[in-house]
Amino acid sequence: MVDETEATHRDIETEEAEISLFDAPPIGEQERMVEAILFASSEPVTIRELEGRMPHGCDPAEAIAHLRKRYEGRGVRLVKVGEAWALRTAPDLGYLMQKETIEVRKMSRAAIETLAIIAYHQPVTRAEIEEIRGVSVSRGTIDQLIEMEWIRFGRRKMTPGRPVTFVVTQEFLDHFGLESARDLPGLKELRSAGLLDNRPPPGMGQLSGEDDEDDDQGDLFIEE
Amino acid sequence: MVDETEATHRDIETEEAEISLFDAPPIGEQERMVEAILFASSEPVTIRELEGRMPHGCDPAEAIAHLRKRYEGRGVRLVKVGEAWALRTAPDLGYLMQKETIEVRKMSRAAIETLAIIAYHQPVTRAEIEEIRGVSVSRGTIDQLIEMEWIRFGRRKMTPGRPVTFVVTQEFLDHFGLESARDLPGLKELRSAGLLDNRPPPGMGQLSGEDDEDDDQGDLFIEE
Amino acid sequence: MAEQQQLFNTDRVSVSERLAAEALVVDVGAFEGPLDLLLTLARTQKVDLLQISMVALAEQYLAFVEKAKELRLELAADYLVMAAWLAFLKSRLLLPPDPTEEGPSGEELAAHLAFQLERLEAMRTAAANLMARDQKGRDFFARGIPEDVERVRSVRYTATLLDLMQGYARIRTKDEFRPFVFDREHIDTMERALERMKPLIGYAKEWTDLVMYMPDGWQGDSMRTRSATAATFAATLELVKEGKIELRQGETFAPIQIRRRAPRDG
Repeated sequence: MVDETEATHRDIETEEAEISLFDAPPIGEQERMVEAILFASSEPVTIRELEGRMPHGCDPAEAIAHLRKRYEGRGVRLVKVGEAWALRTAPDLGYLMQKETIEVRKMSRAAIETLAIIAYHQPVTRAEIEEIRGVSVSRGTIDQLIEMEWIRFGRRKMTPGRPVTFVVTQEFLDHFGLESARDLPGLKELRSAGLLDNRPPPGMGQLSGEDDEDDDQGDLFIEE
Repeated sequence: MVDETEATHRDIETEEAEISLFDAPPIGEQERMVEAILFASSEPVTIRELEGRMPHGCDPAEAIAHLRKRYEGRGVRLVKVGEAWALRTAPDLGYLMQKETIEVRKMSRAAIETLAIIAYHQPVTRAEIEEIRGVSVSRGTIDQLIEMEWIRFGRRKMTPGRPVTFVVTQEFLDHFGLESARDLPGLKELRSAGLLDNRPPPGMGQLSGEDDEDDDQGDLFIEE
Repeated sequence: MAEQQQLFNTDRVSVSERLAAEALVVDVGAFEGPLDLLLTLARTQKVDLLQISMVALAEQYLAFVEKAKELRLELAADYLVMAAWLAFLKSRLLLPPDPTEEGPSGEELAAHLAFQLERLEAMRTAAANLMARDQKGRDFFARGIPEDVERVRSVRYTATLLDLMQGYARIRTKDEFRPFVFDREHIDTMERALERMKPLIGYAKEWTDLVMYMPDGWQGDSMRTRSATAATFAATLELVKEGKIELRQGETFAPIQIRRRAPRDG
């Protein structure tokens, strides 16, 4: 579809200038074009560039004048930046834009793994997290997750020492688009979705437990 | 900060309605605010979020209705995306935007069909997708769609094995310019033709209840 | 059989359609499974999918498979499974129904296949319609310069669901995977079973039921019984491999018995 339009566009270019003058879209249409280009562009656009992008015979300067008027007093305004033009939100509404200013950083691997264990095994104690990860969990990791409001303290465990447990929050479910932690896919599903190596690791999917050296043996008990 | 706004909001609610009426900016001003917020964001913004960012007493839904009218026929349009709103350039002007065009990752036929099946049958399990396509869903297809943020995990199905389901996302709706999944082209016709039914093969029970293990001791020794 | 097929083909399928079907053969890799192939073949019948002749379609498919074999093209197993099923369906449709026979009738099976084909085609069309829609980043565009006014520097850490699941998968598939500490009491291992059995098998001159070698106190709780049974059986196989014992089972589900193997047999 785009190709077709392009073709027509090129045809017009090859014809005489006077013809393309007649072809030039009405100014209202040109205004729409400028509006769309300025909106989608990632930087201010010069009149010259507008001219290059719009059909022949267009008068971007004229269209800009109309558009500028249209946006007067609106939440958005058309401003000149050097030799170029850009749409910007009205300065008096800047206070509404606070939410946009947060710097987003990727979580550390340790934090992701800890979070995953809590999500899959909640309620889970710190000792259990360490048992599963095989390394100790730093204080900062837990703190960070709590501060993000992705985990919170759960019920204490009824075991010696009555350790606290961790569970995930509603905030966590919202962020990851989950209805409940039970909706997290299981290992089998992770594997079939291609998120896991297909090779069943030793000790998985079989009842006889840990580290057997013999692969054939293990296979007997893998239901697939 | 959100807490603060909420607290104030609650205070007002307890007071007389007419006071909060005086507090709220005029609707024209609210329209400017919504315009600025939507304009500044490349992602759709929910009414709830608008409410959180605008002064209390505002009615973003009302402001949106006004704004939508204002942008009718312009180069930029106000569109609904699921539960959120966004400004997007008019599709008929796409040809002006070659410079902004993003190279969409090439999708395989399998990925496209899988996406369509998820969109039209959601929430749908992997087994159901495979039943419809008559082939297994290859490794990476689901992965790719999740990575593109076009699908996500939905609620688990209440059938044996409680398989996870897939549903389409807001990003999917945004990408294809859909207000909601109900607006998928031809959905009604497909439904009334019975083509979205989950019809089990004759002589078979439920389709999705494959892999539940029997509690029978004997099963332990059956290789599959 | 092949002869009969040829006859059917000339009767019902025009030359051009046969050529089309042959063209398909060369391109077998292009099909996404047997259902896709069937749908393509069905289209050559040029009728409404619901009115399609399943017998003719089955023949077309079988002819395709034959041709592929002739050309020595590798066909995946599921294509052959479908061929077998279609041959069965065809016989059901052609033969008068046997009232004593169990299961769905040929017509029911044919109707379901027609439904599957129609549904697949509908989804194909839907997919095409979807992709033909105006798309973001191609036909319409989001704001090019999302604005950050008033840079209040606050760092937020984030992760995607994919990160989370991959993180979890990474942990659970570590080579040194260890099960939960609180699960362990319910798990018997092959090593333990071997330790238990090795000193005992010397006494097994006669055939002895394997159940005798189960650890004490592991019956009753089903989870523990399963684990112990599996471990004991695994240990038994290990001992058989080492040539220390023999193993027998009268029939499926009959008790499994073991006996010490005489040293001279080794």
